[in-house]
Amino acid sequence: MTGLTGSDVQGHLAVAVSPLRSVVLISGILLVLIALLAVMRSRLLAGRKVELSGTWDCGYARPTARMQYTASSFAQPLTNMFGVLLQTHRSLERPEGFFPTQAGLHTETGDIFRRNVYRPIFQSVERLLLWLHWLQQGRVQIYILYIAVTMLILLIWNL
Amino acid sequence: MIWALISLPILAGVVAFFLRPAGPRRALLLLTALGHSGLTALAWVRRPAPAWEGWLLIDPLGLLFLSITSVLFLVVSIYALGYFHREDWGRREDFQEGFLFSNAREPTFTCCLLLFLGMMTLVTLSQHFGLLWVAVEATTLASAPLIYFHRHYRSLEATWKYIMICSVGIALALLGNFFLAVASTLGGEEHVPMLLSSLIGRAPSLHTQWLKAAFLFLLVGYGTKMGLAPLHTWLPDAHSESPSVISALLPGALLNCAFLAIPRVQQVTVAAGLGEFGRSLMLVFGLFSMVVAAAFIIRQLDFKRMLAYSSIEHMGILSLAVGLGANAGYGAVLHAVNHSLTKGMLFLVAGNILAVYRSKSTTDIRGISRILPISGALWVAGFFAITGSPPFGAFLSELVILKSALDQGRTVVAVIYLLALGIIFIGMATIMLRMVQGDPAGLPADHRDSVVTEGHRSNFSWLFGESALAVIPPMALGAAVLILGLYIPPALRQILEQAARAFGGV
Amino acid sequence: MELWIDCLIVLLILTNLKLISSSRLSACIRVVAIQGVLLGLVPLLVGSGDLTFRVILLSIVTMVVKGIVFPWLLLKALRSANVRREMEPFVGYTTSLLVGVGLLALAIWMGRQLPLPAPSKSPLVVPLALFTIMIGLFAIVSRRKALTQVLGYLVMENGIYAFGLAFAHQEPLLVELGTLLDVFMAVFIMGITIFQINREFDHIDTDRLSLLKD
Amino acid sequence: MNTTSWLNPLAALVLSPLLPGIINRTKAFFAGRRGQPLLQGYYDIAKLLHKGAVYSRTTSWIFRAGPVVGLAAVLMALVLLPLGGSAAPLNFTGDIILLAYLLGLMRFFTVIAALDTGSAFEGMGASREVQFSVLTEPALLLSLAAMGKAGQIGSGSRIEHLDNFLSLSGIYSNLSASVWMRNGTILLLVAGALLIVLLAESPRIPVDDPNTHLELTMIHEVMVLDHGGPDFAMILYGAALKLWVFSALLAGVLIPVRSAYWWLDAGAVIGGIFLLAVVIGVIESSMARLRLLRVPQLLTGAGVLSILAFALILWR
Repeated sequence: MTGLTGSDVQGHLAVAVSPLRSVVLISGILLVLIALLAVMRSRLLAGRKVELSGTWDCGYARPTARMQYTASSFAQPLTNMFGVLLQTHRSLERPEGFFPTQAGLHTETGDIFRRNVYRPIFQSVERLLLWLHWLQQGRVQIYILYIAVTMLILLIWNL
Repeated sequence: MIWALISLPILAGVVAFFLRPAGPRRALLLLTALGHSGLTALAWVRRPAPAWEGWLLIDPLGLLFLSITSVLFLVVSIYALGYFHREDWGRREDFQEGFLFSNAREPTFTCCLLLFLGMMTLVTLSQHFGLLWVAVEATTLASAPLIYFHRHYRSLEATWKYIMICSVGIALALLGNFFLAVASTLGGEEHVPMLLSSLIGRAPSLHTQWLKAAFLFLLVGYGTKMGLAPLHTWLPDAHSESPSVISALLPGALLNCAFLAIPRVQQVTVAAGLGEFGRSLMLVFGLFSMVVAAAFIIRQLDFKRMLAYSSIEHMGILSLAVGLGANAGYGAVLHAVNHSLTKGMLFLVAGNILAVYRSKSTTDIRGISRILPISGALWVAGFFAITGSPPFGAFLSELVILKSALDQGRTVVAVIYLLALGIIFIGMATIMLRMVQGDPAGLPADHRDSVVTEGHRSNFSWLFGESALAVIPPMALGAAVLILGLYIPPALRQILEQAARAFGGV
Repeated sequence: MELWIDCLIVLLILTNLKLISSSRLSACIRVVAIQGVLLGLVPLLVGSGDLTFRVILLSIVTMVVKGIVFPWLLLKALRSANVRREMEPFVGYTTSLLVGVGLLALAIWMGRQLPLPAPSKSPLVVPLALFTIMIGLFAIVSRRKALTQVLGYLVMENGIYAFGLAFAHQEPLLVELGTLLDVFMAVFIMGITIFQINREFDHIDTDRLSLLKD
Repeated sequence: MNTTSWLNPLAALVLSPLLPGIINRTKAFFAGRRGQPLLQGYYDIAKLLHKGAVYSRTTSWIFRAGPVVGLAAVLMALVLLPLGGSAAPLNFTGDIILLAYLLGLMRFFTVIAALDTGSAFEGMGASREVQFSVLTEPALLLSLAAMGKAGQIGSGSRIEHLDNFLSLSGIYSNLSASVWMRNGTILLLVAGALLIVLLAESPRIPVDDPNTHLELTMIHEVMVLDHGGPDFAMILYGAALKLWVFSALLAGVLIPVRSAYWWLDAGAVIGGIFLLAVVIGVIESSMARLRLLRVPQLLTGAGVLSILAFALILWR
């Protein structure tokens, strides 16, 4: 289908495949190594005392799940490094009064390509294509007019 | 052997009309379908001799389209058994507006179905342009009552439009035939029979001006029947209003038969040295059809109409491939096979969905994978097949067409081709994938429990809550398309190459 | 001989113009019947080949089918639909007459573009055929009633048939009859559909048949 | 794959825990203390291997897999590492990228192990680690590429089939005194970038203080906070190996000894590595940590150095 002869296809393939062969070999060894280390680890721990206790919380009295790092907090250093690009939307609810009851911060970083590139393109294409819908208005006469008009155009253009 | 191929369905049709009891009539339908496929298989093994002094001959192109039609008809007739059983014949309540209507009587339906098969066989076999015209017009007339199966005003309107537009279109094709006759008499002295072989033989001496006019009229005539862009207007209505049994058959068999006539004319024009003239026209029609199809698939509210527009798109791809010539011919023929099988499967699955959800609106149908697990899976597989995604056959044929477009340096054509395919992929993805996922909304309350808890159990074995007869036929078609994507058997490849050579394809 | 041919062609042109200018449906059907009969004469007078048995049989069959069978069928459909006249069509009768003349001019111009087929006896046959086709198409496009559309289709078919009979004289008989049979079937099914439309909608205005759209 | 090429990994396996010892010893010398014994690294690892382990209730198998996969990845990175002129046991076109990805794999598993514990400290350490690695990785790859290009333009390679510059062994085998003569400036830029990457990756003073006790200020230490026993031993050994890998990369550039005897070249580079450990000790005792906001600027500086080197070598 590609029209290349068998031999030079083989040639091109060889160039691409040889590094891959080594990568496969190395990942094979890697997996074997991981298995070995895991076996060693489990044999080491077999005889010993293995306990379960709370995560190290530096003595904080009541750690809750909400203190955990979420996805946005995990990426926060990077998102504010590229803050200019990403236009993170922040909504801050300052605590008011002396005994504030309610405060909140909500940040939302939208997908810049989807917002600025794809959505406009798709919407404009869609508007253009929806405009074409008048072609199918439902009346038989119009449809047969289409046939007559195409016939006329073709004849005039070609005769 | 050829006479048997044609007369079997017609005789069966006449008999079916007078056969009152349902059981034997359905058996007759199935037997005829099996007989027809058997004969076609026989034709593959040993090409039968031409009959009626060369008027009826199985050439590679004809054999290919004949086998597609007969395979599709066999699968559809098996599906029809389950469909007839499910379709209670008395007063039926329409699901969109809730008014009462009755179905056409089954004998007429089966008779027309069999006549339809007979006429389509005649189209694929005829070498004489006049006979070809008569056969194509006969398929229109045979299929008109089939569309008017559910006797209510929407299908009536679809039938009226179908008859009017197709008859007007095909009348132009008749004029094209007469122009061809004049072109042959003007050129030479003695009488030239309107046979394909003799016309090709005398092609150089045909009168170019009349031949061009003839090609135009034939292209518009058969283009209307094939659903090319400005002439496609009847297709969405006919496909969405006809019963799923017929709407599975229409694109796979009928559009292909109409498409079959164009390479025949193309053979004559290429032989007469007007190849380029014909090709550029086909190219323009092909691209315009794809763009129009893309326009109507976006935001489509009725999934059967969406499938109809996708048929227009694929017919556009076929005519684009014929327009490109060279090895795109091979892509065109392969694509015709892939498209018919995939579209047949999709419409059958659409029938299953329609029967359960009783609604055609794409917006409020949800959760098919939960209610109809197998149909849901087939629906997604069909989506990937019809949009030409890799494992399925359509990808291969569309790739060959794209490659030949780029080889010929027609980058603009290739760009429009890819844009249309991309837009249609996105359009269909948003519709079809959303229908499959989510929790089953849009299911009429009374119907929900009956399906989920197998309320009405039919005597056919149930596969995960879906009748086997409703699921195995589309599954078979889907498997065929998948196999075509991975491996093309040598016999089929040989026939494809010979058929591609028919219209200038290398 | 020339006189007869020219007057036949002129008569045909007149029937076409009469069709697009008359509003009563029964009158239109009769006009189409006359045109069918005249069409039967075309192969005898204008036909290029000699008067073989084939030509005579063909003209008789045409006259019978187009002159008698079709009008009978359409009148039956008309009576069942009890529609008297074409209400307000899209294109008024006077303007459609002007459009008719325009189409005639266009037909003649196109007729002259195409070189004259050798055996034809009079140069006006090709323009006549094209004109009738255009009138047929115009009738379909510009009228509301389903019945008029069927008449338009019939007139268009007559135009193509006229062209066929005049020039393609070697066309095997079977194909001619096949074509005639097809047209008959087409009109027959259209008649049934009109009957259904009338029963379903109790009007036969096709422009109100426009629910299926995108 | 001659026998000499297996020497490098072996030397690394044996000598790498010595490096932290040397660094601590130099810091102690500057602080006027006697400091820990040189072999403290070995003792720690041995002690930890014999201890039990305590796991947090919130952790899953990922927490236990973290150290194992990390150590395996670094061991594999060693196999790709050339020492002196001789080629690495396994070398092929494009093994720079594999080296970067193996180190990335180690970092990834350490990070997800840290996140698995669910504590705020470990999350903070993980996110900082990832932020800094985003800046150091391009610097590492670009400097290796620039070095390769610099070596390639010079003399033909001593090991024939490694002429291309996409293989680590190819790069280092091309380096020689004559290459320094011609492209000295570029190699200096590369060395500077590699030094900063070294200090960032095996967390040393300007970027992260290894023996601080304030969880909020740690980066690398806090990620391994919850590990104990054999897991912690693997982490320590992995960190030492990683320090060896980066110092071998840097020493290989700085000491292009290409004498006739292979053992002389290898010995020179190993000596260079130890010398480098001393230099790190000196840096640690003479500088304080950078403010956390200044660290990205330092790392971008390393990036700029490597881009400059790459640009110079391309447009010569």
